[in-house]
Amino acid sequence: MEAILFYILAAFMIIFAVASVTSRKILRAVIYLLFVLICIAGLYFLINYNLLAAIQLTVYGGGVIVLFIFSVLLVHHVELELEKTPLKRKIIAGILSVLGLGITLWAIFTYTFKTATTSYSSIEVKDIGFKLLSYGNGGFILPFEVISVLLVAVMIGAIIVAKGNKLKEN
Amino acid sequence: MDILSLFVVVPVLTVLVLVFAKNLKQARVISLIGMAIQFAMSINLIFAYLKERATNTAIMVFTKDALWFENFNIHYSIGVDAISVVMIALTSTVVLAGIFISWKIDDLAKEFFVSLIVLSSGVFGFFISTDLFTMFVFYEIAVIPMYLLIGIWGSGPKENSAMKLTLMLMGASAVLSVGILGIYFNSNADGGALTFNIFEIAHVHIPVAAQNIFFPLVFIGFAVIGALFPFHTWSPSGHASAPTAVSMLHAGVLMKLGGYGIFRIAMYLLPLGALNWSNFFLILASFGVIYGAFGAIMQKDLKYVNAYASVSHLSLVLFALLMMNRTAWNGAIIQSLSHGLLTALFFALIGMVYGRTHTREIDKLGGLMKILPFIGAIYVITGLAYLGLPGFSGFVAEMSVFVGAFQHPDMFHRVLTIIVVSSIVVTAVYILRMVGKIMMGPLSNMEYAKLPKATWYEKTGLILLMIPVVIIGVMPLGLSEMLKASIQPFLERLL
Amino acid sequence: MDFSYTILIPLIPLALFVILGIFSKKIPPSISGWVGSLGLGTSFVLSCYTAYTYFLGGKLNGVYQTFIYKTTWLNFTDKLHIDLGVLIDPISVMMLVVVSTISFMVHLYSRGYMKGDDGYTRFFAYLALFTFSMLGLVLATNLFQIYIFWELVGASSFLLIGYYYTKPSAVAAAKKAFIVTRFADLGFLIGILLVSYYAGTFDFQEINSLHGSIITNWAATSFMGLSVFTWGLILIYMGGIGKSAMLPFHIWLPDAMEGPTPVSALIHAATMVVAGVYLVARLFPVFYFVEDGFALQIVAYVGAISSFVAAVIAITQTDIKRVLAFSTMSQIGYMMLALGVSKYDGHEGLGFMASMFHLFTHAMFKALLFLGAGSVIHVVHSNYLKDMGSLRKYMPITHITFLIAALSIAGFPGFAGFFSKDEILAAAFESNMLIYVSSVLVAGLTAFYIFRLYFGMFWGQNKNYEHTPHESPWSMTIPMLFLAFMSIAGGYIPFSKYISADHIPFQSHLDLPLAAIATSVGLVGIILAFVFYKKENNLPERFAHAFGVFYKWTYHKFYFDELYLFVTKKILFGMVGFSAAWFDKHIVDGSMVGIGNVTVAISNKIKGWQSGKFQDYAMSFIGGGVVIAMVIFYLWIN
Amino acid sequence: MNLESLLLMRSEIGLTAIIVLLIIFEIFSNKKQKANIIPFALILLAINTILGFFPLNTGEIFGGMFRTNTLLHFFKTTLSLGVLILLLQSADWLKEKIVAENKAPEFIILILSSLLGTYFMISAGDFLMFYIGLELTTLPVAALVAYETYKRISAEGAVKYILSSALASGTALFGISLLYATTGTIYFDAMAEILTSSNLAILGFVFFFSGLAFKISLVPFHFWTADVYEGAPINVASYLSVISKGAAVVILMILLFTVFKPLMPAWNKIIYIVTIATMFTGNLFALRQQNMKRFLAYSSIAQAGFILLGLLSVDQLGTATVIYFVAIYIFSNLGAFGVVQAISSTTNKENIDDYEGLYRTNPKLSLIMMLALFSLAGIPPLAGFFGKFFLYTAAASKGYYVMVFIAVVNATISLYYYLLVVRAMFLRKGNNPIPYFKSGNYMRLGLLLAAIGILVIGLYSPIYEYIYSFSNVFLN
Amino acid sequence: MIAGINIYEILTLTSILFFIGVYGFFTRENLITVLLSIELILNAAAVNFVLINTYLYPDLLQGAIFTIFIIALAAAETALAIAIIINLYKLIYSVEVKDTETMKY
Repeated sequence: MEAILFYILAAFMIIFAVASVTSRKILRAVIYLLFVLICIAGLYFLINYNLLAAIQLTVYGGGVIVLFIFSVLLVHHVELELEKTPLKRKIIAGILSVLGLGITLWAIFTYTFKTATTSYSSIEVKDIGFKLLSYGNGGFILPFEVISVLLVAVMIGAIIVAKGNKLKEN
Repeated sequence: MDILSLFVVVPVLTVLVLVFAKNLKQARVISLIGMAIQFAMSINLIFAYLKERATNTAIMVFTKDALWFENFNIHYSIGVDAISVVMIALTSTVVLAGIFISWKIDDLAKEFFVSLIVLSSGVFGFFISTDLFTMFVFYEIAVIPMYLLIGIWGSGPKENSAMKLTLMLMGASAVLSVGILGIYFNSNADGGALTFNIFEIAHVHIPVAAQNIFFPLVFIGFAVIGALFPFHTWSPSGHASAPTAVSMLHAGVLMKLGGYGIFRIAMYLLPLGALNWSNFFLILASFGVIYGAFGAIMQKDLKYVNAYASVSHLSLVLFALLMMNRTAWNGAIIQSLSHGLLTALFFALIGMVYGRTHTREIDKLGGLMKILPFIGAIYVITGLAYLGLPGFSGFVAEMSVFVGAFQHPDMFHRVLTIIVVSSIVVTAVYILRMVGKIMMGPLSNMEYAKLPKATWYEKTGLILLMIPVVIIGVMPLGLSEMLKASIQPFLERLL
Repeated sequence: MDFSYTILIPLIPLALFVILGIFSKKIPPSISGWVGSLGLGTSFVLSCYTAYTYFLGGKLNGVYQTFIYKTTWLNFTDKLHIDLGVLIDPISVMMLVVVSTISFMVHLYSRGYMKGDDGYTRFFAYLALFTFSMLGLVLATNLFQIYIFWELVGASSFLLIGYYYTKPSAVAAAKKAFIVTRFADLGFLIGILLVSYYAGTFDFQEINSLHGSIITNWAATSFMGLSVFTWGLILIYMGGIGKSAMLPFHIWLPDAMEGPTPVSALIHAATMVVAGVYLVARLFPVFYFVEDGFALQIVAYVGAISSFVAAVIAITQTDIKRVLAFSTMSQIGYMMLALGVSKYDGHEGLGFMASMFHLFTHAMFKALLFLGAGSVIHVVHSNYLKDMGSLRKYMPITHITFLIAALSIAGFPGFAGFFSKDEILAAAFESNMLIYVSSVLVAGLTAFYIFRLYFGMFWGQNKNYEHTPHESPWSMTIPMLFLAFMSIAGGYIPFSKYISADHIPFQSHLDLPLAAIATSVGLVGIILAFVFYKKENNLPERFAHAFGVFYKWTYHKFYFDELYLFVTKKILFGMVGFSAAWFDKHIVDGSMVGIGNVTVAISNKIKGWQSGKFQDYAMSFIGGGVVIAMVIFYLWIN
Repeated sequence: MNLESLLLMRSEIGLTAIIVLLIIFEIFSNKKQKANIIPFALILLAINTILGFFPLNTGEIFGGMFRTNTLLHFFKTTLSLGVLILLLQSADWLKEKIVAENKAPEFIILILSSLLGTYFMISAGDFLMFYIGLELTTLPVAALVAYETYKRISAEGAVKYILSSALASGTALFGISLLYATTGTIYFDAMAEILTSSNLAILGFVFFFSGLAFKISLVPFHFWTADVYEGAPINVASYLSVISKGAAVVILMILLFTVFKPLMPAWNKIIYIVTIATMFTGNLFALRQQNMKRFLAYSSIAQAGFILLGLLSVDQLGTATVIYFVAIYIFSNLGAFGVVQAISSTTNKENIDDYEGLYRTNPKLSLIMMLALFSLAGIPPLAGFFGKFFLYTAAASKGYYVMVFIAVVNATISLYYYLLVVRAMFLRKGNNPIPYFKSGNYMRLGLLLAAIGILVIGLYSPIYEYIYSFSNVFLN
Repeated sequence: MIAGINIYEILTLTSILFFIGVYGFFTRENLITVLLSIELILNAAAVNFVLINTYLYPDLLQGAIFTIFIIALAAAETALAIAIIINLYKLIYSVEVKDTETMKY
């Protein structure tokens, strides 16, 4: 059952991913991406990591994608078609990607993973939160703090970039 | 402050003072004073050395050693033997003369003197240091100011010449650095710590394989500045474009660094490599002697003639070094001295002629002897000295080289010697052609009739250079004995 | 006895040179002339005194001793070292006398001859320098000392020939002389290297000693069929050929006449040109004993051929100084062949003695001839025979002295030349018929061309001189008179008492039949000259036509100069030198510059990589990663 | 853990405090007070830098997520000194920014937060902190590249930078995930123990390496460099070329020597290849540049190639030489960029031919430029020479003579293009040379500090000895 | 832990996702769409962490938490990127890749 679900999700994921990197209607591309992200969230649900799934949905579905849509609307007419990518580039890119994929898969499949000793049930919000705030061994409070600094910095950066320009290029 | 370090300190101080020079006159005077002190010190050094040598039998005297970079075991270690002493004397003489000759320089005079003196400090440092690393540092310090000196104050296609010269020399020194590293990392072959100190490495038996790899690197690294065929091509264009004093200093002193370095480092530290490679490089050197001479015959530009002559004479130095016996080495060093003085004289004279007539074309000049008797006379004397006339240093040097080289037991070497000897005829040809054309014969251009006579500073410069030439030429015994004593330990490495 | 004072003889001229040279601008001509002459006078007196004491008291139980005073000048190896010093033995003493005498005379003469020339002091400085070098040469104690002064002599000859340095021809001649002799000296030097390498010494005493390494084991090493020593000697002799203007290095001598005439008299007649002869004489034992004197035969033949060729050429020349130059060459050829045919000991060594004897007499009369020619040129202002004639009325002293010298060189009985030449012929007759015959012919030719000169100058019809000629001043005639005396009296010196190959005096006597032959041949020459040139007539032209091509060849000195010019200018400079320069500029330098250009070219080629499209950058990013991974895996699997 | 242990984060905390203070200042200050923010910030940073010179004991906190020791501390101090010089050099430029568009404080805040990022990056104890540090280093700078929002090239450069770096960090992340897959930990120490050489591990390493190589701009991950430098404001380009590159080099070295030690045979080859490619490409592209910023961009690529020489010898010597060279490189490049900045901010000229005859009008500037360039070229007695020579020594000590030979050949090529600039400044007279101008005191101070660094670090050997003394901390 | 699905399939999926993203990065002609493909790349990595964690090393939650940070960072990055793109748009009224090629060589 779960397996089938997984295969369906995976299939959708790949289809939509391909769609979103090939579709020439930019808004559709964004939506396809949204589907991919949702599928990923589904994947998280499958392994009972609901918190992350929720984050995925809110941050991406609620934040990033909306940001994308706004910006698209800002810089494009909705129906505008992107012009074609030259075939040559497509081919080269394709070859490169396939090559990379091939070598990655080769590396993966030639590696024998030792399966987990302890059996896994689910990841609870409680212990995530505990981990995030503990400063002892295996605690994640430092990154938690630092990333706040990062977010502030990025915010300031985004503001000064987007704040616009009083003087024009001379 | 010990007697040797002063040779580096005084130029640096001079430069520092020079920076505050208000005008041309001050710049001149300051640099003149500084270099005069330097000159006096070098003369003093000769006697001090002789006195010290009487009691002290170490290879190097006046040695001094200060730790610099501890965990590379790099030291600022200095010391002199007869060879470096005479080289220092040569340098200070040429530099002082150079200051005199470039008395009238006006464009950016301060900077000119600064670069000149920085260069000389590099040369002095090179001659006094006995630590590979320190030596290398000073070597590059001596080379790099060339670029500015030629590029800013030169003539003709100065930018390209300067670029070619700098790149070839620095490229060579880059190769050299690999060789030095090779020596360094083999300096613990007998156990013991890695070291850059030449005289400690001299006791190490570096494996033959390593020597065969690194000898050519070191040799070529130095031989490029020693104008070894086919790496000499920076020199003609460089000399032609350089201002007078720079040509003097470069041909007179800087090119000697090559022979000195080969003698001090390549031959001394890598004797087996030297023995294995000597034949190959001998052929190059001998070819260079003849080739340079013939190259000089057909040149139109006075400086080119002299440049090729230098190639020929310095190849003779390399040739003698590769002959690897005492007499030949003696000759090599005397040849370095004599060539240094004579070629400096030549460039000075060419500069004076050029400064008056504004041409260096041999065909355009003629009959200047009547107009410029002093310069003409010195020119002829220099010419005769250059082609190895007895009574001047050139003869002593060449004869020592030839006789020494001919004492080599191997037939091949003696045949090469005979080939090389034949260069003296070609030398005579191009020297006489040059002298005969520009000094003798009818006056080529009536405007030359009222050229100004030689000024006091020009005369001083010329005489300053001429005196040692004659002294060495008339009574060489003292010099050669003094050198012989210092050559001995280097000789023993090869046997 | 002590001859150490002889060191002064060369040192006095050296001092003169230094003083006159450095202060050449300060010292007025009047003084410098006197200073020079006085200095040389002292040397002259000293050397005469030396000769007197030596030849009278220099013998020890019948053998002339050799006195050596020397000091080390430069050490090469423990065996090889250059010494400077004086070596007193018969020939060096004789040469001392010759050199100082002629030099003294020339100094006196030049005071008159060079009057008013603006380089007066410089001239005397050069003369002093030359005298110093020449004296040093004859006093040399070893091969290297002789080489040193050999070079100095060459240099001072360069300066003196090029004395009129504004005259292109003079400059050219000076350069030619220097370079040609320099080339010969190359052989000399290599010879020295060879000999010294195998003998382990430069010293004449050791080289010449009959038990020395060379003479005893000359056959030790051989190269191309000849022993290395022979090669060494031949190469050394090559130096002699150069200085003494023997074939084929004679070409510089005629041009050297561009110098002032006193110079020709001093250098190119009496002293420097005989240096070659002196060199061979100095090394005579070696030449004689090594490989049964093979080298010596070469000396002989070179001498014979040169003397003959030169005599033939001399007939056709019109420039009187050139005639004299070629006559000098031919006379030196005489000396050479005399040495060449000589043996070593006792009366056998006649040739050696004869050559020295002839060297002596020839110095006197040839110098005189030149001085005479000089005083003629001085008044006529031309070197050419066609501008002269019937000068005997105007300048009697010159006429007489010239006649004496001419008779002497023609070997007229009773004159110095007669005795010395007779000895040479005798020596030749004893050893080698061919050489004898040629030298007899040369005697005739000599008489002919010298009297052609004589008649042409002093008889013939009067030319219209722009201002009437007059006798030269005393300052010039006195030396001439003295030399005239010497070129008669010189013949009566019993040379064989003093000079011989083995330093043992012997008795030499006049060989009447040979003398008669030589004299008659000489007379024939004189008479022919009388017929041809006593009066102006067209005989010479007719003969010239009769000989046609041969005449043309001789007139052009057998095209030696042209040959040399071709070899040097065209082949050496033109081809070798030029191609060397070209090769250097375009190939060697080109390649060095090429490296730089290639680098720049590459950087221009690859600039497209930076296309400006960041997706291309991304491709190289991922692609680079993938490729690296593949490479590593590849290396990993293997 | 107790509060004292937080002192190990002294400089980080200090920096954070400064940032916060600046933000507050920024918020509660009106337009004319804004000008004072520059000296204010400079003083604060200077204090923090000076504090950095006091020794700090080794240790790790937050369960090993943050670790520090003498080496890291020294390097952080060097970086903050570099940033101080950088800010001094850009002070005058910022002043007019305030006048023009009232956004100087943000510049400083962003620079400092990026510096904070480098701190966390190099003293990270696990891949998460490393990754966050990397991002914190990158993103503010991306904003700064676009800082001159009215310039097209500026915006364009920013786009290229943010997108390329996003790709790079994504790749690095993927690589980390693969490494995580093989070892099951994100902590460096733990991974160092577990990691064994396997295809997957190597692939993960390669992806991870390419992410870092992007920051160091090693060939073939370097293409963004020139464009971004050209687009960015000069001091931002300077920051990219010295601070973030230097930090990246150090953390790369640390990781190679500790975590990836097991993979050494593999990464050794990678470094070998990449080094050669980097040196040649950088030099060949630099040859024909006209714009000073592009020129320095390529030269810094080539320099990065030289730095890698030190990584070839995995020992104390290598570590010491790398740190030493990076320090020297920071000063030399700051000197060069400083002069470019000074000239460009007065006379918007950035091309090499504009510099013709500079010496005759502005001798001091041209002298400093020459010093900096010669130091980069490795001419004694300037610091660069010692740095390069010691790097050669490090490589040679493991017998990589061929590598050293290639390096010296490249050094010669690089000398050529450095001399081109010298030629323009000294040899040429120039038709209309840049007229004499007087640069502000901040700028002078900044240049002076850089020049002192260039002159002193090399000749004064104790500095190297000190660096060497603690270079073994990451080697066991 | 998904029943009947082993780690290889998971990793295959994410790798495919990753390289689709890469392909998109290479080929898209519009800056925003390029940004989209970056999202794919980052998500591929994120999924990797979680699933590797749950499959292979469930006792520690490192991967799981790492992912949270990745998402946060991705969001921040995107925001900044969009700001920059919009800034470019304001200057040249285009967000085409081909308009960002003024600086080259």
